[in-house]
Amino acid sequence: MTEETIQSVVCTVCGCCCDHLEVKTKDNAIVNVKNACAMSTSKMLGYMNERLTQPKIRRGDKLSNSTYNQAVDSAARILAKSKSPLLYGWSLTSCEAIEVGVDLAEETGGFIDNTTTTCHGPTVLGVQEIGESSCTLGEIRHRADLIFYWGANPVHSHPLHMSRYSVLSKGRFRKSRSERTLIVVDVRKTDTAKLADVFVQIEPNRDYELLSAIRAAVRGDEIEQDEVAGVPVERIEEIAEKMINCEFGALFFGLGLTMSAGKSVNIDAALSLVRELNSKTKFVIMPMRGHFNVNGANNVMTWLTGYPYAIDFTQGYPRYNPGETSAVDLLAREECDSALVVASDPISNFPLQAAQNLASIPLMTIDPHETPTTLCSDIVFPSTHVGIEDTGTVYRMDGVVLETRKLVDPPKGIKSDVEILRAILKRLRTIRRLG
Amino acid sequence: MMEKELAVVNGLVFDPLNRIDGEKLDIFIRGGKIVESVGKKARIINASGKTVMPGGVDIHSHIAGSKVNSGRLLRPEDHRKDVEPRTRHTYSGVGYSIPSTRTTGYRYTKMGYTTVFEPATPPLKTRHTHEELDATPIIDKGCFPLLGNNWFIMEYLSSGRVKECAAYVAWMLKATKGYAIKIVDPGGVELWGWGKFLKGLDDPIANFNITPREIIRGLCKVNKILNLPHAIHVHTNNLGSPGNYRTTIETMDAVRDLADEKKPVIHITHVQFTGFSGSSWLNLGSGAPEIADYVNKHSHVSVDLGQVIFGDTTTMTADGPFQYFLHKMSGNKWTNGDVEVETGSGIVPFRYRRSNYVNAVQWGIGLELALLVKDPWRVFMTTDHPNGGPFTSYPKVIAWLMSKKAREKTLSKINKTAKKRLDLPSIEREYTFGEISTITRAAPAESLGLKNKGHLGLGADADIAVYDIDPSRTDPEQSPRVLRRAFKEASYTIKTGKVVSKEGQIAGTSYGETFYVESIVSPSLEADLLKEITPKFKDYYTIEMDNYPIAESFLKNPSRIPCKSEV
Amino acid sequence: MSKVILTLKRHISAPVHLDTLTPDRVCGRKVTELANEEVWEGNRRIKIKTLFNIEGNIADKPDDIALEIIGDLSRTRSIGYKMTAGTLNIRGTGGLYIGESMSGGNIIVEGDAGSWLGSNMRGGTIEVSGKTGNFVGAASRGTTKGMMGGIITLKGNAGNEVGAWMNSGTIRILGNSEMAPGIHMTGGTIHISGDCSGRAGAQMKGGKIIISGNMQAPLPSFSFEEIREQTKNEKDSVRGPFYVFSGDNNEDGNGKLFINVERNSQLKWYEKFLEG
Amino acid sequence: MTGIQVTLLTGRSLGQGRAKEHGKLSELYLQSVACCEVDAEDLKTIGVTNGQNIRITTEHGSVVVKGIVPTQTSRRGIAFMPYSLWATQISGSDTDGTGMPSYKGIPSVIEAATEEKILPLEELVQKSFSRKTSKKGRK
Repeated sequence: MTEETIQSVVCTVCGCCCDHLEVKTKDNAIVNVKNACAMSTSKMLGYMNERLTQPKIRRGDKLSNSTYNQAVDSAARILAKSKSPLLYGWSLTSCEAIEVGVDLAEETGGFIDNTTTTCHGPTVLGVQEIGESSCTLGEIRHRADLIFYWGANPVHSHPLHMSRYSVLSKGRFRKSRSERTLIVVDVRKTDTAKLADVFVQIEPNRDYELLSAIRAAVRGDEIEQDEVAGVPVERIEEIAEKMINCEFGALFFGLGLTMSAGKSVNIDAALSLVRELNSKTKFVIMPMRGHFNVNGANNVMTWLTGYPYAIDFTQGYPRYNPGETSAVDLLAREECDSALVVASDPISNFPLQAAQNLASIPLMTIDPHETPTTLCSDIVFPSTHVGIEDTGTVYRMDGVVLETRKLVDPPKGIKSDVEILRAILKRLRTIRRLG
Repeated sequence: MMEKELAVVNGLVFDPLNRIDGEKLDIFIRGGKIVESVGKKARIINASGKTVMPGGVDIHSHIAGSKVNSGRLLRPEDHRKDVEPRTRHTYSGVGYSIPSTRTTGYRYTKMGYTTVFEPATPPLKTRHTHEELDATPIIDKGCFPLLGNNWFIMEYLSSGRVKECAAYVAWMLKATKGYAIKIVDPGGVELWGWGKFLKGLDDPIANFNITPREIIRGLCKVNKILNLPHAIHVHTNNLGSPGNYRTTIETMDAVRDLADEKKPVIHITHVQFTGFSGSSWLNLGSGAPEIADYVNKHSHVSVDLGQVIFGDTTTMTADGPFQYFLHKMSGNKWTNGDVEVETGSGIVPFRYRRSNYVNAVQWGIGLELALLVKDPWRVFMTTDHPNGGPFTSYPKVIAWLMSKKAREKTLSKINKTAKKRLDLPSIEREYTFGEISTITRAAPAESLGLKNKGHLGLGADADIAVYDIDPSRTDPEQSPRVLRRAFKEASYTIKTGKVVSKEGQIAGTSYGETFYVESIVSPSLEADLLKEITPKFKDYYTIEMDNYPIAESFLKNPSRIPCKSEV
Repeated sequence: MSKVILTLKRHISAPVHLDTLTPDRVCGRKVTELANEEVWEGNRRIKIKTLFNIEGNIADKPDDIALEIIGDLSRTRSIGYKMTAGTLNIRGTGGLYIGESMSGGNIIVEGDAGSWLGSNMRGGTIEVSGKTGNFVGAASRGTTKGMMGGIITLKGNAGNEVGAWMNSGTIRILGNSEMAPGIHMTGGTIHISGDCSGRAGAQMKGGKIIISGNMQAPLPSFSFEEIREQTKNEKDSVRGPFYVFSGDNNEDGNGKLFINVERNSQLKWYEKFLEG
Repeated sequence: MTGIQVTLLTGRSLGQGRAKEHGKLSELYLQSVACCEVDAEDLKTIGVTNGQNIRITTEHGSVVVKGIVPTQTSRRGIAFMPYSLWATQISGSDTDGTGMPSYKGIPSVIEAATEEKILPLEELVQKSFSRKTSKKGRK
């Protein structure tokens, strides 16, 4: 009977990548977690639920048990045959795995996309037009006296974000909550909004209008309309005043902005507003990245290909144009003839039509758990949990890099994403060599 | 698989560190090192009629890390115009001014460069820098942690605790696997954290009761205490503002009394950007003569150029305030990335135009510096890639330095007023092959304290470039085009004894070493340090102290360079 | 005048890049040469003849060539890429990037067309009879110059961000437009005969957008100037009357936004600014 | 009983975040995500009480989930569903050329479905992806 308490454990749930967890293990199982949020605790204590225990290959209508070698071989053969394969997922695994994934995409001559495509893809598109005034979370903790959450609900999506990094944190120049102002913009009075000093309830899909109105007010231009997006102009001018007069402002935004009508156009407006504010004071902006390593996926893909997601290797070099080369569009246009999904559940997350097309082509999935996507797959590889059963590098939402810890051994015989991907790549190269 | 033995024969060798200046010599290689002789079975590379130099050493090139990658993300348009399809031996990638990591390694290799240093890594994000360096093939590399705006350091120095500061810096270098002390706009980036701008060397830094001058002097002392192989590597205050050549000279002079006989104690980087005279953009002029004069009179200083190349590029520095200023001036898109407790960064795409007065003057300043500084051992060729232009333009710079004719050709095309105001047209000097070998290899290697790099003496690393140009037959003055072609693509690039590229064909994807220094301080001092910083660390950073240091095992091919500190 | 007809003979299941199919690139070649030319289908190189039946003959001068491509081409890319002369007729459903970076000649799409039609266009004309996707006449990702010349006429509806970063030239939409036509535009003219879902001229610095149909409201960063009876789209005049706005003030823009008076009674209140 | 028009938002909820880590085949997950938050007044209008089933229909599809009164105050005409397989049954694949589907602000109709049952995950997968069982052009 062996007990161990491990300090400074990096959480692998959301983009906060909290690294102050304390985990107690006993006989190679996690028995207790301290300092973690509800989501994190649920993962740390529930990571063994619904585990895939063996590779599976579809025979007829059923997935039947197989071996890694057989599954690797079949997967490599499918990829070798494919004219236009899609490699998708990547935000819930390590940078080491993502690097192999990019090489696999290049070797297959396929498309590789990560979950950015359905979370902060529009943010990337906005940044590529405007740029981004940003910083690490510590800067905000130490300096920010004005904090926005726009279309974001951290109380539910990033439970420790406020206490570790923003309005409820203790910084060098901001000691307490009373030294900060919190403004929340949302269509609903969320649990985050309930904590706000100012809550701005906005009509759905009208974020762009409100953002450009605030920018106009910041510039001191007259707004002819009496209200914008359901917000009276006087109110808008008050907000603008607060922004101009703060010492250090920070605007966090979530999918409320990237998913609403306009998408990248909304981000364009938010980035432009914050850029404008820097001629009057210090202001930064940051997307609330969802998965613990979606930012890592963007970074690895960018240093290897120049582009953060939606990369097209079909012609032997990286091409990029979300809307053309992004997963949902490719599937909606029925342009792919096989797919490898790594650490993601697109069957659940993609809109019905795209998901149905995904289910209709040869589908291979690498995941620790049973998911709707594994249920629809032709080949299923069980894998280990990064940050629990395996180490691996991850990027926090602000680009701070952390090396996760191995806390327990994986279930017997279960391989890591890196091992599985390397095996497929190796097998594919052999098949190619033999022609 | 390293080739056992290799002989590069009949080449005209330029190995300045060993006082070899164009003699016909054979070079023998075994086990990746230069040796006395090799056996009969050795592979022979016939270099007759060709120029042989040590592998190129780039002391300052932004090739890896969070800032570089943000630049890549910012500029799909930059990649689109310059793609590298995959080949049987190489991975695909993209250029142009911010190439993907593999393309970076391949392109340096093709040019005959084998060692490159990333000069600005935010310590907190250096894990990222190492991930990219590890994804950059063939070349050896290292990185300089940014320490000029670090809270701990400013606090130690403002209370005069230089010894403790040295212990902290030693810990930092070990924790980040860094190579040298980098200082960018000392104090100015901390002020930028509040959106404020710093002017002079003696302006107090709000909340820290210290001045830029004190930071520079303090870290210069620390550098000597720790016996680090390279000098403090300084990007001065006021970069990019008219009249800043004075700041540059003041900065060099601020550590004059700390000079030591052996080697320079301060390196001023991309000095072109801090070599502006005049009081406004309208009367901007070249401060190169004044700076060169100071450098010629003072042996405690070295500089690198940061030469401007006309065309489109991506500017990126840790100098947040300067980048914001450049965004306002150009109207181009702008990315800013401040880093808690330590530093910042900014990125702005920029096009240098011949017809633009300011850009033309900048182009002149770089070349004037190179030509007016007499001692080639203290001036190194860089474009501050990608800030002045992409590193792939080095052949152009070489041609300008070696051929007055090449300079005149460009001068005839630049802004007329700029041409009138520059001394460049009247400068006769032309670099020799030996001097080029010095400023691109021998001198930077020596400045970095890399004993086995930058020369071809016995025991040196067998990093060699063979260029298809015959100094005995070509007059550089008359044939700039020949120079550009020769230095663009080495006939052979040899890395640790292995032919890694031949006439632009990359042999395969191998990975070089990453150098980092470890200066060992007394155990008791280190213990006291940890006792002191551990609680502070929790207050300052948003990550746990345990998660901060980078283990040697995190690096692909780490190469530790130990040095003995005096404390 | 020579006519070459390519008829799609099989289903396309992966992206096919047809950027070589322009009069200037095929001119002076034999049909058999064209048939054996290779293009990308997904990650494979395939001969054009495996996709199309090709008939007709090819003239020597691009101007004399009329290329006709028939079939469901919705999975193709870049038909008419960098075209400089001649005519190109697409019958069926066009794909993405039709006429990207073209500088001359005429493209006619008899059917629907995909996104990025005429992106980075420099000259020539494009006409689409059906509906068109997003980013008509737009700029490539990251660049700040979209359409810089030529005329695009869309007889059906268009998607989002028509004329994004447009710098000059003319876009006519006889149907309706989705959100943000003329976003970031710096010059040129966009005329929407039908309705616009909103955000016309978002962050525009210059140029002109005419909406003859309905648009709920201009962006708050636009200011009302006057009512005008009519305006011009290039040479031909467009009947109003119009509410005339200028903006986008957020970009110190002096673009002009014309919104039809009759079709937009909800904007009547702006007329109060006219008094005095 | 006829339905009413609402604007549908989908998004993260703590329950969903916790349950997805717990296991997507679990009862807890079904309970946490196969639901839709609708303003109390709106629920009343369609004749449903808190906790009864409702049917949500958009141009992209239709699904039955539990109708509940939000803990996070809502307002009339706005409905909220946690991200999940049930929510994606009614979201569209058009990305407006951005790669991002429209998961928020979807015009929908909600109506009472008190007699209909909520399909558990595996049945829903069967229903929507049954083509799987006969992947044409393979094997």
